[in-house]
Amino acid sequence: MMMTGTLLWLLPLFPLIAFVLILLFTYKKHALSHTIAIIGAGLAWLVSMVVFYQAVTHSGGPLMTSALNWLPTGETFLRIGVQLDALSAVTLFFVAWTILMIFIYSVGYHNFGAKRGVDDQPGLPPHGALIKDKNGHKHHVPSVEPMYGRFFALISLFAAAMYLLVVSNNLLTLYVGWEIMGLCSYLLIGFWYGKPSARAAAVKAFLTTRVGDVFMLLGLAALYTLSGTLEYQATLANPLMMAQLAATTSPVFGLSWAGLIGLLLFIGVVGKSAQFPLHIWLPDAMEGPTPVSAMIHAATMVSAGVYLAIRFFPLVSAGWEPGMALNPTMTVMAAIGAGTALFAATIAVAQNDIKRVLAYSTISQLGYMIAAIGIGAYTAAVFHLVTHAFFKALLFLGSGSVIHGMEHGVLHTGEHIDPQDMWQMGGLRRKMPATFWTFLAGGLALSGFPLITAGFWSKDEILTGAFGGGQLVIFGVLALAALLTAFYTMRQITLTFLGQPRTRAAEHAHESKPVMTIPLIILSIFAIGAGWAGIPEAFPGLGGLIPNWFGGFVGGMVHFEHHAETHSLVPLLTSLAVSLGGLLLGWLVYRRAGTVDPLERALGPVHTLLKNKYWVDEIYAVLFIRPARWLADVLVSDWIDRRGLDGILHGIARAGLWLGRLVRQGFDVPVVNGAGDGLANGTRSMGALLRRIQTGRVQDYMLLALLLAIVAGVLVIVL
Amino acid sequence: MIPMSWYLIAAAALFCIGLFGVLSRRNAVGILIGVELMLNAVNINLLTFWHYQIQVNAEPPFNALVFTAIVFIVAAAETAIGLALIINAYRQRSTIVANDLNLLKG
Amino acid sequence: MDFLRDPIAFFTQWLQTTLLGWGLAEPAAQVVGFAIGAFMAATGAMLFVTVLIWAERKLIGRIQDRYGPNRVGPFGIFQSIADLVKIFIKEHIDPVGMDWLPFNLAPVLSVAAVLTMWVAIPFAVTIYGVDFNVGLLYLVAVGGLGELAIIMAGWGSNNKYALLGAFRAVGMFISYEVPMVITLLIPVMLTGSLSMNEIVRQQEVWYIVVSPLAALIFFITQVAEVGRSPFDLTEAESELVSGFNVEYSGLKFGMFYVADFLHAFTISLLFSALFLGGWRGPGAAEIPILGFIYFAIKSSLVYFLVILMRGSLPRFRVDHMMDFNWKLLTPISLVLVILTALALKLMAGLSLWVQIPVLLVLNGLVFVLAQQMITGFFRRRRPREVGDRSRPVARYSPPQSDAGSQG
Amino acid sequence: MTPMQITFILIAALTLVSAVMAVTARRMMHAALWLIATLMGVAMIFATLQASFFAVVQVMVYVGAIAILILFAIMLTRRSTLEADQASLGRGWIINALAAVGVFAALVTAVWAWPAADTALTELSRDAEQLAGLGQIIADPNGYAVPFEVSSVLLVAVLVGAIYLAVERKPQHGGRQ
Repeated sequence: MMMTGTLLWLLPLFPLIAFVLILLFTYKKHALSHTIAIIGAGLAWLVSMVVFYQAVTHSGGPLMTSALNWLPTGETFLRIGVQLDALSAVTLFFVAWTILMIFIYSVGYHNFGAKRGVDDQPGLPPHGALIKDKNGHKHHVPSVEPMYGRFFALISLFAAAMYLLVVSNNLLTLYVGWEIMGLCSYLLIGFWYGKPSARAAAVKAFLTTRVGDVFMLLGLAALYTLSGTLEYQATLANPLMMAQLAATTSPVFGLSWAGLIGLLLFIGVVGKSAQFPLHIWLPDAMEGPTPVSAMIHAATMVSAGVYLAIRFFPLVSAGWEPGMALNPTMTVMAAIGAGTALFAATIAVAQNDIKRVLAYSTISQLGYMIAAIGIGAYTAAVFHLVTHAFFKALLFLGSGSVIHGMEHGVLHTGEHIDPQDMWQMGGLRRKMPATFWTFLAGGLALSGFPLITAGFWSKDEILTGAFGGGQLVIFGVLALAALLTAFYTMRQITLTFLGQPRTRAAEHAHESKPVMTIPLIILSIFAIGAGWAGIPEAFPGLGGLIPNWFGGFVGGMVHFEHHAETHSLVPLLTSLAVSLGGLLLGWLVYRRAGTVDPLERALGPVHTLLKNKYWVDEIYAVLFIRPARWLADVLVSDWIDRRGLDGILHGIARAGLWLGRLVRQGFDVPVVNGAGDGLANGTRSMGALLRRIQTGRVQDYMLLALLLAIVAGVLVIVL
Repeated sequence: MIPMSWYLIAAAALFCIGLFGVLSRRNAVGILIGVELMLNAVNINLLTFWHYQIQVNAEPPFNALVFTAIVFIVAAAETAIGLALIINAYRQRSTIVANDLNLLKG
Repeated sequence: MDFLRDPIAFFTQWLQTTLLGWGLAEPAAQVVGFAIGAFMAATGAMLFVTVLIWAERKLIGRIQDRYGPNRVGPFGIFQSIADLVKIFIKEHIDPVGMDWLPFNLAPVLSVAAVLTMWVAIPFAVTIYGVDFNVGLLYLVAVGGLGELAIIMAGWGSNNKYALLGAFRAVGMFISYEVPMVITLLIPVMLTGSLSMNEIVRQQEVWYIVVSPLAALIFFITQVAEVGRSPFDLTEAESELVSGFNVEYSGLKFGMFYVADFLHAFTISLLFSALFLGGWRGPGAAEIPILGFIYFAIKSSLVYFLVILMRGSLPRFRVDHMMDFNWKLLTPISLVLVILTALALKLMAGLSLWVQIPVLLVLNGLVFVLAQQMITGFFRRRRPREVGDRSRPVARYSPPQSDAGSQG
Repeated sequence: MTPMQITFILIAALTLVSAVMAVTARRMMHAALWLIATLMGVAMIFATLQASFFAVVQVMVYVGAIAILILFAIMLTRRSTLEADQASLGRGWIINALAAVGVFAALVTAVWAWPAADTALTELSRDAEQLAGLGQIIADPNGYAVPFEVSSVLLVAVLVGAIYLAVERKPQHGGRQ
């Protein structure tokens, strides 16, 4: 266990060292940069696996925790530390795998080894380079990313922050990792800072998550004030403390302190995991390179939000038992989660950009997890977090591979089309078989294809939890969202891979290099297989064939076992119906789609609404941004400042001028000047007096100091 | 055997001699020498109390030893910087008489 | 029998009983015993120097294809005695403007600094002055007093060459103390004690085998501490006449001379105690006199090496000497200490036969790396120093413009 | 008067007399040599306190390094020291002496006022110094690791600073020597 402690401490250090090394020394050397980054990620992966193995072989309770005093705060210390328990072990497992895969994939995605394009500039996506093959033909081919080393440095920092967040044993270090991730997301979304849209997206992501973070900090402060510590063991995993917090009432809305703190932390989660009011940054975050999207959506950032939500589950559920009515905070979480799940799924149906669809699907799936936490289905939420991370990373990397292939085609043919638009693709399954099959695996997992995919098991568990807990509204909303999920996933697969190529670029796309496809294959194995670790015992037919290891492992984290005794057939049938139905529907609708979306005619104005994402951005612009601008520009600057204040000031100034002249003649010159001069002269003579002790001699100063010390000493003794 | 007060008084005397040197020496190096004497007096006190503590508590107090070590470190640092300053001042002004180095005179 | 096995202990025992028999209190008897012991050791050491001087002159003579001293006595063995007599009867000259106190204190201090080092050296299992628990630190501290003597001599002589020699000497000694103390940490780490007796007692395997690189660095720094060739630039005749002792004559000069030779032998003692197992050898633990003999043989071999170096190596240039220390020895010794500490910590529970090869490999690795680096370093630097035909004077001038050396 | 007490008085007398000489000696060189004598005396006082480690370190650091540095500085600035030799003490030295004596009187009163000051210091066991314990507590995060690291940083800063200050700069173009 000593060994584990050391390993845990070291875990975030490997990528961090890689970051420092690349940033300071090797950023100009491509091969060296990515080697260092991958070695860092690989060591972290190795350590994670060792730690995971140890966690699996020892069950029950926090397996390992070690802490150090960090900052003195008056009487006590803020402590930093590491902890290993079932939740962090499971999180480490998928984080390590996805991060390592993304790192390896990035090498191919950024065209390592390709020629540098003539027009390429740092801060813009590479435009492609012209090469001559051996026959003398000139070809446009993808060129290497100009800021190759920088990219690896930044994602290494990103990974380090995530590891830090996962291994920490208290909310403070978690918050540190959280904020470093915020910074990294800003830097990476704005990686191509030459594009105005990327800049805007970076700022948007940073500011939106900041809104959540402020509330989260308030929650941390409240928790620290009440409990005097932020360590999990002393607060979240301490039933006494939780009961106490749940029993006392806070001054806000009549919530208990536990509920209030939970709510504040939850707002942080809403920002980080892109839930409904603050979800707007996530789709725009697609401006970054695709591995970054995968990183944000699967491995790190949004997972961190859900991870935190799962962490503080004991806080929101304090005093709650399965079967009881939800308390206010849980209600809010469930409502926002389920609402977001449906809301984002509907938007995803009408998007054309391959990555944007996935972005909305991420929001939707995160909504699932939040809803699961809200209704108390703790294990199901963790399970879905893990499976989702795998198949979402897979889908993003797959879409990156598709885009990469399309870019190749675009460069080859010279067409001016958007390589991310699904309506420009089609028939890619023949051109890119490996990408197709892995993408299919990920897509089926996302839509919850029964029995063989991981997504089915985790989603089914959430639905079972909702149904079993009696939350029928939530259950209905989630089921509808699942139907839409299957529908848009099939739409995406059909448009992209099936049918005939719609453009010449799609005809000339070709498969990515093995360095990109091998991570896809590895991830697809997890996308299929990760679900088998958590098949519920009560599942008809299959239950019990494979022991429900996951439920037992993670379920031990909470004070109650959330397991339905009997597996009702209703959620199972619903889940089968929505997933298969959605898939079938998607295939039927888009099977013969030309270049116009059939839904556009069928749904009419609703489609426009969805396509424009319910105009949330625009609403925000009207509600917050314009008023703020108006407030600043018109009200404060123009009216209040310029007209109001300036007018008053000018009036006062004129009056003052007149008065001033009067005063000057009658009062100022004779009286004030006299006094001022007197003061100045007094100061000067005083200074001349004091100047004597300012001799510039070291020893005189020392004598003075000694005298003062003696005087002080005498005073202390006498008083 | 030896009363603790002897040590304390010897240290006090050494301290005051150092103090006198610091205050009266014209030569900057002389001032440094005075400072060294004062630091040594402090060390004598620290180690005397260390001995006393062991005798009274029978448990070794490491504070005194650590403090003594830090005084050593500070003394070394102070001498190195002080002498470097003096040599620099000597280069600039060809004197190390403390009273002549009075650019800060008001 | 006892006398033959352990004459010193036997003598001490006898002295104590005799003194106690005369009615002395026990502490007083101890003090008298220590005084007599110290006196005997000092006298013995001083007389031993005459032999050392003869041996060294003879050997250097052979190296330089001469006979060496061969007039007084068989093989010239009494030459040193004759020199001694000559030095005793020579006039003491007080240079003009000298500083009386430092000038006269310096020779005494220089001999005393060396002799006090003998207190902490274990000559055999029972033959040692005092068993300090911080013996090694004591040796370093007392060894540092010699520098003081040199400064005092250089200052007190009121002579430009003497002062320059003193500057050089002290600069060199202080610099070389740094890698010396660092490498001393290696035996300390291997033993876990600062006591010289403990270090010798625990040397199951000679530390030169465990850490040859540390032994090499320690040897070099020790030679520098003595100021012997190739580090004899404190008394470079062509530049500084004779260095710090140029104004001394008669017995005062003789004391510097004695201190020099005695110090050279003392470092041999130190080296063999720290790295060659001291008095250890078959049967030495039971029969102390045997240990004493082993120790003498080992030390003499080391001393022989020192003489060989003196006879064969040319003198360093001042800047080279400093570069060699600060850019080579200090970094290597630091790296070596850190690596050794790490290795020892990681192999804490393992047997000796695992530890030693690993440490050996570590030493070799550091040595090879250092060698690679230094060859690269000098290959790059050399062209700067050598002038061509049109510009015969080297462009590079050492920063010590006062010393004005041209190698 | 036990022999130990006599020894202590001798050592203290040596220390204090050399200290007085060190602050009053006319020639700086002699002052530095007296300083060395004082430092040796302090080392002996440490030894009587059975702090043998610090006694040896005192000799090594103070005599071996600090005093030699001071000697060096005196030799390097010898022209000025010769001038300064004319009057070793400043004008107001009598006042300073009175101040020092006043402080001494205050300290002695304070010592006498403390009853525990009369405790006789007895001989400790041989392993009372516990160097290993000192080494461990210095490197212990719950002990003094931070002060220790801070002082090592201080030493590095001093190293750099001293070199920067003392290094002889090449004359700038147009500047005076």
